[in-house]
Amino acid sequence: MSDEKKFAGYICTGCGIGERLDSSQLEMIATREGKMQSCKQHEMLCSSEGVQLIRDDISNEGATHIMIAACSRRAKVEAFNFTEVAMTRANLREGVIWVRPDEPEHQETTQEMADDYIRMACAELRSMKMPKASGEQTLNKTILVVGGGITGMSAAIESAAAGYPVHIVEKQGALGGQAADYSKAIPTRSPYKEPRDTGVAEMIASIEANDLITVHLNSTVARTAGAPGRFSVDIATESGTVNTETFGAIIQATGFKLYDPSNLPQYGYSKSPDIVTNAELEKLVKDANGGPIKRPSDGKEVKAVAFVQNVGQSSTEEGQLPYHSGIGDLIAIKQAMYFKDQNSDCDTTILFNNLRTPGAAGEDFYRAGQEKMITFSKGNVSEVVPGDSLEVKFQDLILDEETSMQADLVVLDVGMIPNSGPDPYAVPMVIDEEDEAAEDTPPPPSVSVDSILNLDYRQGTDLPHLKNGFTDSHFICFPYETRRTGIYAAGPLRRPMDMRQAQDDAAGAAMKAIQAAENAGKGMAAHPRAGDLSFPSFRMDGCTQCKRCTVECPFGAINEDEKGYPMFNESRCRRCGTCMGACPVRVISFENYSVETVNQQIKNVDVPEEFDEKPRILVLACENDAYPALDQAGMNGVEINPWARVIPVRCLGSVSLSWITDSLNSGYDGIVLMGCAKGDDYQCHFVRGSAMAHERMGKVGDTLSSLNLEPERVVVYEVAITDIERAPKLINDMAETVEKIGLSPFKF
Amino acid sequence: MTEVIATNQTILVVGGGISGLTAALEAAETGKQVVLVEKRPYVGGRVTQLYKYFPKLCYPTCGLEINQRRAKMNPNLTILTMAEVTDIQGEAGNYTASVKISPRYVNDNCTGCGDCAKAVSAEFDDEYNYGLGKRKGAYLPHRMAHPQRYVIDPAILGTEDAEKAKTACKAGAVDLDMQEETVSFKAGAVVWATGWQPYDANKIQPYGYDRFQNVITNVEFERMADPNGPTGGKIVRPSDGEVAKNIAFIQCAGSRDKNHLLHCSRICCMATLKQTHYVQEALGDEGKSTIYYIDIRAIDRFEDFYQTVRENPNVSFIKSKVASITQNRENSNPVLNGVDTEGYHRYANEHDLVVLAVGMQPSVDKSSFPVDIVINEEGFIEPATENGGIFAAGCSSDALDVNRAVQQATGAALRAIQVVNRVAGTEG
Amino acid sequence: MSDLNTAMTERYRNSFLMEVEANVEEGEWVKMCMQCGVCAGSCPLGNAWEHTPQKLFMMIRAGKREAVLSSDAMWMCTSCYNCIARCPRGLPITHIMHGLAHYAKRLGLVPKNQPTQQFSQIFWDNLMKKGRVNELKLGLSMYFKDGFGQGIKNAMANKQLGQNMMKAKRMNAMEFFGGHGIKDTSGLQKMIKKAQEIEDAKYQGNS
Amino acid sequence: MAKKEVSYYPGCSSQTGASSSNMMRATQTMCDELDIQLNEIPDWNCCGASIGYGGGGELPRLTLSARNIALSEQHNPGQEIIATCAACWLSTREAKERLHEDANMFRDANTALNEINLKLNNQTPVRHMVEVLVEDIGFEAIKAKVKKPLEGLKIASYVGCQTNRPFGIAEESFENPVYLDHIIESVGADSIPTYEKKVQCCGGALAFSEPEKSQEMIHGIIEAAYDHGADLIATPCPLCQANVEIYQDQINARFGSKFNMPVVYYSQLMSVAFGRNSKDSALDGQIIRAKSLEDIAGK
Repeated sequence: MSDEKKFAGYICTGCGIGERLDSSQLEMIATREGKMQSCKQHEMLCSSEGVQLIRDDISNEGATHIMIAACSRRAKVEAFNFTEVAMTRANLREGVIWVRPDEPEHQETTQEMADDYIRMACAELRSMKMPKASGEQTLNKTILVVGGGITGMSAAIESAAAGYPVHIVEKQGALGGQAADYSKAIPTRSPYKEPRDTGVAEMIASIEANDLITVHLNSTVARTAGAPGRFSVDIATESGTVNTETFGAIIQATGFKLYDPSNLPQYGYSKSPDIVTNAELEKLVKDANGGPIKRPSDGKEVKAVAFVQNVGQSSTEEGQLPYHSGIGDLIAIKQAMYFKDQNSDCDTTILFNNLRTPGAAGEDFYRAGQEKMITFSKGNVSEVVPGDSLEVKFQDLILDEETSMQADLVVLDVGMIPNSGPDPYAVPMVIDEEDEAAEDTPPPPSVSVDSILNLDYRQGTDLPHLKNGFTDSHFICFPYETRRTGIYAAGPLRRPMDMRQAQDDAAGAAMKAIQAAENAGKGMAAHPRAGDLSFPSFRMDGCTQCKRCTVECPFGAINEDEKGYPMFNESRCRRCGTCMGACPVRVISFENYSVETVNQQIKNVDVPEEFDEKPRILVLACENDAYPALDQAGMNGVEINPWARVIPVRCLGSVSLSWITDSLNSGYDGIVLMGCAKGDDYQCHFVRGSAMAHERMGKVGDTLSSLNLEPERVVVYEVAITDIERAPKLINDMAETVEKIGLSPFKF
Repeated sequence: MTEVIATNQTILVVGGGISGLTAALEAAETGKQVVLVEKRPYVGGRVTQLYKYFPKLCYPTCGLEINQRRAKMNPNLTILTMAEVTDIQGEAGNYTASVKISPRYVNDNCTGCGDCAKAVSAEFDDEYNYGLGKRKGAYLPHRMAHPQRYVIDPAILGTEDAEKAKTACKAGAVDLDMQEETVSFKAGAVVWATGWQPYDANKIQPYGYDRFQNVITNVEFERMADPNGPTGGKIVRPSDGEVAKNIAFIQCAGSRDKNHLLHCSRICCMATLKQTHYVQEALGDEGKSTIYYIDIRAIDRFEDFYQTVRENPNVSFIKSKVASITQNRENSNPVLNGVDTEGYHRYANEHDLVVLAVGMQPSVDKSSFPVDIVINEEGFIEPATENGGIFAAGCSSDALDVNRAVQQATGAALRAIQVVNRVAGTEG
Repeated sequence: MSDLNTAMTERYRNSFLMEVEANVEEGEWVKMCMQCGVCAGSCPLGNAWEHTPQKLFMMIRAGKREAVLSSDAMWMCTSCYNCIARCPRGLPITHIMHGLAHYAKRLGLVPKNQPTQQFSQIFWDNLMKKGRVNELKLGLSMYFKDGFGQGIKNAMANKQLGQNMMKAKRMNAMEFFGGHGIKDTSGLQKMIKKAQEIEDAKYQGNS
Repeated sequence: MAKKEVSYYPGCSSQTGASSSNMMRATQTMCDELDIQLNEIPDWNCCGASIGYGGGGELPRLTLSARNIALSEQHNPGQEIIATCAACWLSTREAKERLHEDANMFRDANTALNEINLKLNNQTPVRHMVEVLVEDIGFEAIKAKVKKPLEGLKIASYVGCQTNRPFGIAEESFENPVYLDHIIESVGADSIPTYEKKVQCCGGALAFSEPEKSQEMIHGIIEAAYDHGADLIATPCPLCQANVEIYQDQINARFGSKFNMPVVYYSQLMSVAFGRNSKDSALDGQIIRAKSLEDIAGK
């Protein structure tokens, strides 16, 4: 596309816009003030002929920048989908006529609202560039899988099945992970009645037979550098040799460890060899190899076994797990069946509290266990007394009595602990203004665990933890959301799960990894701005190496070069603009979203002189939640004060303080910022964006007092997409505040 | 006439709920051609009818907005609404699907302006609100419905409402002569994501859902708790509109029961624990929740959510499958009869409102299923190789919560991609 | 408190459960109970007995042999079938209750003078005599089960009732002498004797 | 309506001079009107009822019913066995099904039957009289027969246990079966749809052994009927009828109530509505007289 810009405006007069607004005035504003070289009106711009009208101008008139004044940018997206040009949309329907009463006395202010939205859209358009891929990107289809257990093997097999080459890096000398030691597995196919083969052998065989899969045993990841599409990974073997491979994306499947019950003396784990964990029992059964299962202490055949469930799990006690493995009861049923199938006279008792056998498979398997005469008792175990015959003391909750039973062997259901690396954010990152040197040393890891990925990232060596060490996504709707683009966790590392779930999860992670590699190849953003081609660049001469951007990026996308300048790593970037909001010297920008594109909108709003008594309220609304809420308010006909001028932002984290100061300086009377929920249960789609914004706006107070303006002129809110009544109210409240404290003195 | 461009490298996704939508988007964002077939007039399925998600208590429409934006902007994705797959022929890598599209009586000129709805007067039970509210005969199913196109209820055809709607529409979008049509097209792989339906509470006779007004279901309770819902977020008794303060939740209403659903529906425990938050939110310490359960099955990592609810003094737990509900003739209060099985304590507890935690019934009907497929006795599609290029996603495969359903659907998308990539490989 | 009749080592063992499976009508279902308690809440006699069905099933699994067999809970069953209709696991609870009661009776562990046990025995003997139940004799023998004196008292207490029934021709004094019966009484008795033998043989085999 | 022949199993309490001989009479009248011919099973024996369990074991009890079915198959071939007594119907149908499911049990029962040269094929349906009314004849046909609609009568339909569970009538709900309400409405009376004791057990099995327990239940059943303003209670079950009717004096003594609630059979309602007199309708068999019905029958 030639660099010559051609601006074309279009005004839709449908949906009542024509009736409610003076469209010829809008057209005049677009051409005169908005500098649109052409501006056309259409009574139904989204209709096929309306769209054709625009298409023709693009192909015949060479329009490169188009301004569409019609409905909300959220409406008719498919119709107004002109990927080859830069485009802005002025929201005259949801944003103006639907939120204003249709009465003569309001006509003037409603028109002014529309006029301003035209000015803003044109101004934004003029400072926009057409985003195009940077050329930095490369297509690398090879996937790295870290960990060779069930999950890792599945991820490799699934990726290869889609035609993508895979490397597996496994610390041990063989594939298979924990499952390799299991005798059998929980059934994964109906009827869910009998334990099944673990399938480990078959998986290993199919991997060895697969040309697309390369396995590195006795190996670890010594260093991971780069970004999706161009990860450069040093694979180190025990022997010390290191070879470097490049990958498109990474799947981490490093599994779990088991909780150590010796922390809980009441279960006597360390006092008797006949008190074992569920994992240890698997070995015991495997060694018995089909014969009678013997207890460790004296090799006596086990005639009675007690399964103590929920050991150190779902507990509020210090040093125990606040969560539950979720599968302990299914494992106990499976293991009780080991005994029953070997010798039906063996007594097996499962002492549980809430029996967790969910889904179709779970409930079927529970009944199958009962069929085999496994005894289930709702009981809280208080103590396991070691001895030749072990005594299990418990409260039988059904029979409502303190009682006890004898067993030759006691099996403890202990929980899973994710095997993830150190959490980069165990200690919050702060910029030490004084001591520049301090930053070169990376933050200390949360616990003294070895790094797994050894990421060469500014923000730490491994995937951030969500909770309790799990590297799960925070988002219900997006379970593979990750804060390290192109790196996906799978299996019990993410969340406790059994083998069937782990295998499905591996497939999901493989899906995302493949997608990340493909999109990196095209220079397209990953979720949630999937397909976005714009990316941040910065003006080096203006940069003060303050490192705010590198520290505040929620995705650890930005590294620093040796001089301390930011390195953006486009394909790690999620295009939220938090870096832009962080930059005190305004040198960071996207082609189609920058300090300038918003500043121009702010500047071009017509701020009436003081005696007009027409205040102006700037609303910066997150495009993901607050803006849709305002749209829906429009659909519901909820009124919004006519002084308000709403500008959608990619994320509140992208809001530059300069927008606030500039708008105050140019006479705005109030500013309302609307971002998503922050905190533990945050709903910000860019994780920290909203939180950062709130933090930064905390400092606005100083600016205001320096201008001696009232602090209540700038407010920051958490707004949810459901705040259909509340969001408008917050704006209207500001109007009342301005009414109270009077107009800004900064009008010209 | 609807045109569908598809090849044997196209992925057909059946069902546009959160699972189907996810599978479709993940595949489309990997550059695959996808056709999504949805029975309802809009995508998003049942999550659009939920007030909040556990355990974050965040809003389903928040994620829906992102997913719908993804859908609007992705050129690889074709969405057919009010459409049902009636037949699938062929094998992996080469299927031919027949899809029946019911008339919406509104074409895609619709701007979503709502003039048609303003013009008509007749009202109907609002299925989006499980009949707790009313809607017009020309309507947008819900505020965030995608596609943002109105629907004309066939019931008003031939009435003057239909003509009113037609004349009201300046976009010429109302087409009363629209006919049902059947289109057929190729697909290399199929992702089956027809989801679930709430188990019919009328069948659980001892609980008298069909006889007692103050016995409702958990899905109805979601609508009731939603401030944008039919009661404006007020938790009220259907019998007299009074605020319900003492609320009973009955777990396994239809689940884990050979008379109803054999399986455990997995989500109901967490859903109820979540709903006690609604009660707390709406009524503070005034609101009391009592949960009658067999086993509390909080979902592994979410177990801490259960712990926090347990600590709430306004929530109590009784280990008991309620035997029957009777009604206090004076005040229409439901009376729950049963035995607390921890020890032996009989109860006849009176509550203002009873919420039945009804189970998930898979929307997969073996008898009418277009192809021969392995379905287990609970009605879920088995992960069987015999199923060829057809892969279950979400609740067609098992009773799953949203998080797991989406996770599982993402994997299903890959399995579909494996098939079409093989086709691409062989066809060069 | 733990029961003395249950040897420590026998607790939560399958021994008694197996005994029940072998000797009690529908006993093989006991292990399938999931302790939801719907039977307990559905029983119209719930308020009258000490052990609910679901609790009896747990006691069986916990090996509380005597506590179960000497319980009078089973004898409270009115055979209303509520529990069967509602049990989510499809246990034929009514029949298991009858079976447990019958087994307790065979072992002579029924609580002394359990009235329903006595009545059901009287009922059975009554029908065995002539192949059909003789309501008058049934009633009288019930009144007189605790001796002549008590019998007269009971009879007087129900005198009005009796007269009413006679007046309505729904009770017939002549029944006391002979009364209804089937023709082939001996055949019936022979048949039942045979059935009993077969059943006894089965139980012998089990124990 | 074509004549319908059935193999009839009346049961002990329906015999002349027995506690539900009145039902027997009304049933006969009803069947005459509906053109149903009752062919009694020759030399039928007692079903053992549910209470038999204390004395007889499982097989002996099943064998009792097996004999009746075998006799029916021998003497009334091709005819469905129809019972009017809940206990008789339940025991017989249960026996049929148990012997159908359990091959060994079936073999053993036949071994016992062999002692008296009987053989059980177990191919005969065992049905309750109301199934015939509801499924074969239908409410419309019943309506059509009504000569004296029971107008103005408010009748509580008391179904009880064993007619209802475990088998139920015409796949109706166990908790709220409505066939009896429909019958009541078919004969022109008003039913009480919200009568909550409809399927409450009357404790019949304990009436003799533990009267205080059963009478407490009966008290609830009658009280609820009064609360709903019922003139009568109607039931399909002889045990229910007897229990709920005959102990009202004792209950009044025990609970200080003033109950005097007539309890009648559906068959009595029908024969009155069909225009038959009090005697044919066995109203003289009431211990608490059903005056309102007598008046209509007398007209």
